[in-house]
Amino acid sequence: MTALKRLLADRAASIGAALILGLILVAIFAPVLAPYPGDVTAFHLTERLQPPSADHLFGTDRMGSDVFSRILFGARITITIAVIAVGVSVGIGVPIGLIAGYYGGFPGGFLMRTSDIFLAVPQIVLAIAIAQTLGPSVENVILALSLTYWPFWARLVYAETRSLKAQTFVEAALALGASDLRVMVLHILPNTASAIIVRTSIGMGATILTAAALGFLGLGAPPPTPEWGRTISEAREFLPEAWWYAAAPGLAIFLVVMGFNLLGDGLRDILDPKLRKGSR
Amino acid sequence: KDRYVHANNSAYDTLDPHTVRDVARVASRLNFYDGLYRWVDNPPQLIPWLATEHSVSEDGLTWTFTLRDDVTFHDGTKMTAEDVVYSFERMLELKRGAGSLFLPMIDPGQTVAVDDTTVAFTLKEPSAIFAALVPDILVVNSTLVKENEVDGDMGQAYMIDHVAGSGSYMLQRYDPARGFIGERFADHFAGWGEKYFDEIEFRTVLETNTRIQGLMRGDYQGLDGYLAPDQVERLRADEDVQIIEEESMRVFHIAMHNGRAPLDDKNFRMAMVHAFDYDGYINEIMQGTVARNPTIMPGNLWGAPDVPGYDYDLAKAKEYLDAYKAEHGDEVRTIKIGTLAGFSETEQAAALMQNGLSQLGITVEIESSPWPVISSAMQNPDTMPDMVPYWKSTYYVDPNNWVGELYASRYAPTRNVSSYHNDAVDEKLEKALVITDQDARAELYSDATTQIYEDAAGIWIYNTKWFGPYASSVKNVRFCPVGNGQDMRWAYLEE
Amino acid sequence: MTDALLTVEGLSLGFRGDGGFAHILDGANMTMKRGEIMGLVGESGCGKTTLASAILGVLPRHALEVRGGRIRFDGIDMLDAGQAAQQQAVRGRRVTFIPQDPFTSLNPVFTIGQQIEELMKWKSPRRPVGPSRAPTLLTPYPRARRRADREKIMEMLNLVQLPRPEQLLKKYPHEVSGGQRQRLMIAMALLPDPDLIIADEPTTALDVTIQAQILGLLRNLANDRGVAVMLTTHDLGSAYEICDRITVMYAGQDVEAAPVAEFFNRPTHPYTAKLLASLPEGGGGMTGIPGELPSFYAPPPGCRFQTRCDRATEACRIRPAPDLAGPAHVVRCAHPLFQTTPATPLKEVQA
Amino acid sequence: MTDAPILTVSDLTVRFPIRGPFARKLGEIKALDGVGFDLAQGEILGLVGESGCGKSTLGKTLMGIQAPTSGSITFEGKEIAGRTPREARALRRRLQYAYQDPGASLDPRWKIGKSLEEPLIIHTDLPRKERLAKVREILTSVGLPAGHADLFPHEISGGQQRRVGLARILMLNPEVVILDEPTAGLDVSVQATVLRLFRDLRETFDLTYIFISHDLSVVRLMCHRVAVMYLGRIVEVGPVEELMDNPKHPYTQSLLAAIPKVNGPRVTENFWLEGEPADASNLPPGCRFQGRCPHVKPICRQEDPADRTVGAQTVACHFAGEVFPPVPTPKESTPA
Amino acid sequence: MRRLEIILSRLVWFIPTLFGLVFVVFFISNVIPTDPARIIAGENATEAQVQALRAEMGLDQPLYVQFGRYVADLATGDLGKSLYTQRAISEDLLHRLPATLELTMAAMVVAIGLGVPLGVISAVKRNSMIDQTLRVLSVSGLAVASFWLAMELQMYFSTKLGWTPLNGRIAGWGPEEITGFYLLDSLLTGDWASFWDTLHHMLLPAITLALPAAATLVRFTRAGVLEVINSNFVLYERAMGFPTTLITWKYVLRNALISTVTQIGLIFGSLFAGAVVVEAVFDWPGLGTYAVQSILQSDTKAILGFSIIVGVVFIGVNLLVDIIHTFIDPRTLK
Ligand SMILES: Nc1ncnc2c1ncn2[C@@H]1O[C@H](COP(=O)(O)OP(=O)(O)OP(=O)(O)O)[C@@H](O)[C@H]1O
Ligand SMILES: Nc1ncnc2c1ncn2[C@@H]1O[C@H](COP(=O)(O)OP(=O)(O)OP(=O)(O)O)[C@@H](O)[C@H]1O
Ligand SMILES: [Mg+2]
Ligand SMILES: [Mg+2]
Repeated sequence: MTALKRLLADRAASIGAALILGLILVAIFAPVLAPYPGDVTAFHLTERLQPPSADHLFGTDRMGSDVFSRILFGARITITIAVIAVGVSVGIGVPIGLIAGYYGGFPGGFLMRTSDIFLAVPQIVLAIAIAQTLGPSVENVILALSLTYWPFWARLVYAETRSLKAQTFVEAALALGASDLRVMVLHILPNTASAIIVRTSIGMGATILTAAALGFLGLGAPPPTPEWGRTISEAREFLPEAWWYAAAPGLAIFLVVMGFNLLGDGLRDILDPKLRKGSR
Repeated sequence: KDRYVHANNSAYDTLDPHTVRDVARVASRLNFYDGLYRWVDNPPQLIPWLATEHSVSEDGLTWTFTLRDDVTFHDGTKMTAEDVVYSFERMLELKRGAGSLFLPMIDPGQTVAVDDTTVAFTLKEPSAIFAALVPDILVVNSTLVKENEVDGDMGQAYMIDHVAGSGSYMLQRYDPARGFIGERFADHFAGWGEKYFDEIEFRTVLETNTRIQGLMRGDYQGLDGYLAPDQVERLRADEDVQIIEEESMRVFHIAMHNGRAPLDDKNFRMAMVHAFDYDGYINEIMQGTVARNPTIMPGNLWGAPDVPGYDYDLAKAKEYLDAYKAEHGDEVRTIKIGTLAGFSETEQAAALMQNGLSQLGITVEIESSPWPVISSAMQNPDTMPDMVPYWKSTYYVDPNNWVGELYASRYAPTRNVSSYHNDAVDEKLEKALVITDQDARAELYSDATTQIYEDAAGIWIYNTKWFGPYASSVKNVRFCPVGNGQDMRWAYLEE
Repeated sequence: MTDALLTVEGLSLGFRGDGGFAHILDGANMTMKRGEIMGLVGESGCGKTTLASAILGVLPRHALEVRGGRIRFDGIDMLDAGQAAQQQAVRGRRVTFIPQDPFTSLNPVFTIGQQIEELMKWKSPRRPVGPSRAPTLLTPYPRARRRADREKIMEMLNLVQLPRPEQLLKKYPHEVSGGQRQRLMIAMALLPDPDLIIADEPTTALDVTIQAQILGLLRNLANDRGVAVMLTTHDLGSAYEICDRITVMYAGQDVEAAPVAEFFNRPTHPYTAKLLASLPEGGGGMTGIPGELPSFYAPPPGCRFQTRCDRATEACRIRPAPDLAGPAHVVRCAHPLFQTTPATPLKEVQA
Repeated sequence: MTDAPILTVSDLTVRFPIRGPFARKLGEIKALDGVGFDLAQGEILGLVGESGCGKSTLGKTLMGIQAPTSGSITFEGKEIAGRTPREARALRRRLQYAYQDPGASLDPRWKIGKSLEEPLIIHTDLPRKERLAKVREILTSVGLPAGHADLFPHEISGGQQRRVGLARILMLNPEVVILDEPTAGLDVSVQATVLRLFRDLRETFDLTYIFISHDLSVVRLMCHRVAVMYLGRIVEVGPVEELMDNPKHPYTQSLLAAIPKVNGPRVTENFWLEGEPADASNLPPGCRFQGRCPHVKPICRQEDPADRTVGAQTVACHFAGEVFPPVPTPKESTPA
Repeated sequence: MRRLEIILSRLVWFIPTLFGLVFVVFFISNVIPTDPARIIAGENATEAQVQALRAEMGLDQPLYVQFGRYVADLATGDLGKSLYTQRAISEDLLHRLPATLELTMAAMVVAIGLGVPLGVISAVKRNSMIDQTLRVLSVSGLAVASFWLAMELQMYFSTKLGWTPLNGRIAGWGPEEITGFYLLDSLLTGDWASFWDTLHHMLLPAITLALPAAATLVRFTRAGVLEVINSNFVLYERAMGFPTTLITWKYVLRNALISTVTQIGLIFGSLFAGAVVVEAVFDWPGLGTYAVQSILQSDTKAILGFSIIVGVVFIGVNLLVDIIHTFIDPRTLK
């Protein structure tokens, strides 16, 4: 409750939250909001590459479909990719970081080295490999992103856990006879939560960018999916004449990623007690 | 000094004429090397080149070529029959590129230098298409290559970035990441016209957009053809740019898996061929820059039958589909279309197909992969998607290149990816491979193609037009579908 | 008072923040003479550091709000923005600072030598006065002066009993012990040859044996060099130990100021008395003062001790004027201890 | 006070290895070096010494948070070391450690009530209602309003945090409580109330305390006996009055002399102790106080003194009872 | 010596990490469903030809044998040969490495040159107009898809305005190659024309790459400075009247850099990988273009080589960061 109030008090964060809320609403109500909901798969070959007009807010694309409608539907894909990929990364990264950080020693070192390796594997390459193995598709983009993103959370949680582990309240809980699991799940994890939330919010943005880059390289969703990155790459052929074709999805990506970043920044200020103290 | 700079869409990552044989890297082969014969002009003609003539033995197995005696390599060495033999054996040994075309026809060691200017090839069986492949016998300077052999690699390491040829241009500079510069070889045996380019540069520029803008800005004098229609429009509007328009032999079609249900049923296939919006594709997406091609044979090649193309008619398609359903039940599974990542025409074709089929109540899944992946998949009937839109280009100018390779059982499953099998067709195609009389062959091919057409074995869409974008000042580009207009020895600059 | 080196008059300031205006100092007064050690005592959070910081000009500028009062150091108004240049020249040169925590007050990524040299480059008494024309980051440090300063540094390190100064200068702060660091800070406070040193709880982070050494050092230096020292502390023992005079603060107000002996033997303000009584060695080690410091966001008007004082009356709602309870013994209380108990204590009125 | 000690510690040693890269052992810190003492039921034993001398380590080792390198701890006649974790935990319920920094020992994200409830969740299976009742009860007994259960640790003052820390320990009905510097950082006025709380609680709950502090005046006020530690060893132990009035070890003597006392002699005038404690990871042979001792003799540089009993105290000094603090010259202070 | 020991202990991790990297990438690239033998043999090859080639290349052997061979070759610096060109991949990569390094380093210089000072200013002028603007800009910088930005910049500055070259590293064939770094080479040979031309070509791609990096640095530097600026030692320095500029740009910055340097290491890694996309747009003849090319051709060995190079650079840079840390933060040597 108070967190929400603080969020609304922070201008940047509320803009971010608004952008994301917008994205979610657009994703949910795309069929209602889109002027030409059928245009995801339907084409009007005689209306190709029309500039923006009252009929077509962002013009039409190479198949004569309404770019605006397709952008709206693209939000669904974007949000699906981001949510699942980040969700899976969090799901893998957080426990690994927690266990590695809590127990330390050789197993911890080993886990962290493993995550270093995955961090060093170029994301694009991994995505390519997966896309080529299983065929490019939204699911595989998600898989590729999850496989490469989890180390970020593992690292973060690892570092947080290390420092929390050394803190007195953890020692005190252990001294009271709490089990390792209890300490990890009830004491350490909640204390890393704000860092995870912030990281996740910013990670969403990064994921969207990478997913778009994969789409751009032709490794993402197949046509005629209205994914934003692939729309930009489709549009390349028609530049600079059909400027709207690339500009619209580019702006969409920009706004959404910006939304996540702003929210992440805001949350950092709101959730980080250290910064809170500093701002007093 | 007149220079010609060409921007190409893929990399010149090797100069070895024998290891790759793709259209993208044709420039280095054509300009640095010479073959026994050479394809020129459109429709393509074979002209004598390093060889002046040839004869075929009675049994059709031994082909004897007479070579010119005035050919020198770039380093001044004289070319002899030994060089031809070495070059040919090298191709067979390396097994790559054109070598793989010859391997089924000739065994290693079956080529002999009869004397300095005579070379004889002995085939395993008579072949009607050997003549069409002769231009691919590119002759390398065997002395030079042998000098640079390492561990019996037949000079592979050396030839990657060196040229040991007799071609019209000599290698001046080469950077695999960038391209090459060739300098005119004044002593070329074929002599030179009054005007010519002193230097040619072929450069890799991966982005289509960049290539186009570079041409408009004058950074380049020529680009590879096959541009998307919208881009052609853009270039046409520029007065410094000329578009040389030629009919080529590159057939765009959708290969269908004839061996897998439901596509193994003719009614279903008939439904398919009527569900594609040919006119929409050709007139709108391709903006009328291509010609409807009703069969797999390029319409401008001999032996192409004169049949009307299937039309886009969903009602008809529905009828066929109902016929199919009457026999096989109402359930139709999802159809998978594989497309070539980065080739938007295949994607658009697939999307259009999807659009048509969805109106028939058939769901379509599109999967887009890079060419090597999809090509590997296509060569195995188990992994071949139900449909794949792609082009069949000119590897050699003979009907076998199209109808033979794509529908004869002898080429299954590697080149005949449709798993199409028809004994009557096979018989005709086999026969046409052996006899040499062109008229008889033309008839055989025409009949076979018609049969395949009637079987609706594939969806044949268009034959490509080639739009060679050049600076207006470039003259006398002799376009040939085989070399894509990149044979630069005839072109010159005129302000 | 002509010989006053530093005077703080009616200083009233606070910080604006989330919870409103925190009125920290409310009419704080203090006077320091040359060469004297003045103890500024009071419980934690009563505004000692804030007062010291105000003099040093290091209060966080964005939240600060000065409501009134003056700080004068030798004729310079330390609050007037118009005199920024003079203030900057005074700080670190004529007024120096010994921080509370020697562990975090040295920059961890520069050697001790680098930091002392930087100080001497800018604040050495040998530095010619007047602004330099070179940009700050490129201002040269002339060789000759550097050498002279270096000698002074060595001398000073010896004086504060730091062993092997040559090696010490090459070390990083984390490589030396807390006691040594605090001695170093004292040396740095003395090097510019100041008139006044502000020492903010210089020994709280240290052990008693080290504390004794440091306190002794400060006392001797003040005696020998005639430097005035403002010693902030909440340890009355330390204050007793080396101070000449003591000012007690309560919740941002000065309540009593007296020479050291007077202060301990004849406390006049009820707060002072209670404070002394809470000392364990005072015998009443378990009495304490009931209640808590008032909130700075909504302090009571007048004397801020009224909420915990059993002598408080209506009169306490107005800040009492200074009253002389003896020679140089100033008290601000409506009902000082040398008076009889007031008629109606405020507590009973409120109850 | 009964005769049988409730807790016996003998020859307790704790070493912390110092590791470099490659987990190479560079040396070790002898945080505890052969510490031994008895604790009688109901007694308050003070533990004083400089920062880093091992006071907290001793407390934590007794509590079992820190594993001893060697030595034995017997609680009510039962050896603690070498038990299964479960048994050790059960034993330790009755032996608790109150953290030096009580604020830090509370989970910053947990409300006070929840933190207080935790020991009950771990060790008992009381229903939630009873647990909450117990929490309220204990909060009152440490002098906090029950409403504080709904506050977060950062919302209460340092003195209150200390009370909460204590309450948390008392939830388990311990017998021996180790109080680690319970008054450090508190103002005299708050300190006084906290001290009184300790005394009251001891009576209510029948507790035995080990009272760690470096404030000798507080120790004097609270404790029956005092042990003085220096660099991991108890150098002097004895009844509080005797030890303070008549210290036998030169370190104790200087410690006592270093504390400025209001209206006492001016300690800084002639404080004799110089230098700082030796490096705990690199102790010289012989007596560990030799570097700072004003009375140092050759033997001190060779032999670590054994414990010897002098008067009421046990002292680890070769010259225990023979050395005295230098006599302070009275200062001509301002007339009172 | 402490520092040497720390560096060594980091180096010791380098090998297993590298091995892990090779392992992961090798197996990933081997599940790609292409048949290298078939690719080499060409579209016209028969099944028998492909089989023969497969045996010749050792592709018929179990994967772990192939992996062993690969690692053994790798140990000698041999990354195998490209499927298409038969060119040694290590040569290919080395040939293109300078182009990418030059670009990423230029971007890095731009990013640091912009990001760090702006971050400091933003922190010092906290909550001011400048700060707010910079924060908005830095968030935007992070939100822009670099390929999109590249396209838009190219479209505007090169196509519309014609201010910058469209693509490539240099107009001609570049200066005489000594190191492969054109800027360096042109300086060494005194070829000023090439120098400026290289810079001119580098402008847009470097800016595109640098923008998100600079944005990250602004944010981290700002946070770092803010963390330090309220610390006791800064308070002390201010109380002692040190000039404000000196405190900010020397004492605070140096401390803030400790965390920023780690970020710089991470950023360098991501710039390197990000070059794939930007190089593709600007036809920069570097590793990225090579990677895209290899991807489109499913040249698994080349992809593998590229991944290893990027991984090595990434791990190497982070190693370097660790080493730099021992210099700028003496506490690490404790
Ligand atoms: N920037 C600020 N904003 C709001 N309140 C502040 C700020 N700085 C200090 N305070 C408050 O001012 C009061 C006085 O603080 P100050 O540090 O001056 O006390 P002190 O007497 O030095 O205490 P201690 O003995 O603990 O050092 C405290 O309640 C503190 O919380
Ligand atoms: N976990 C640990 N690892 C390594 N060294 C430690 C550890 N805990 C304590 N030490 C070291 O052991 C010595 C004794 O520490 P301890 O905390 O017991 O001292 P203390 O007497 O409680 O000091 P203080 O008065 O500062 O609380 C110190 O030198 C300390 O650095
Ligand atoms: Mg203070
Ligand atoms: Mg301790």
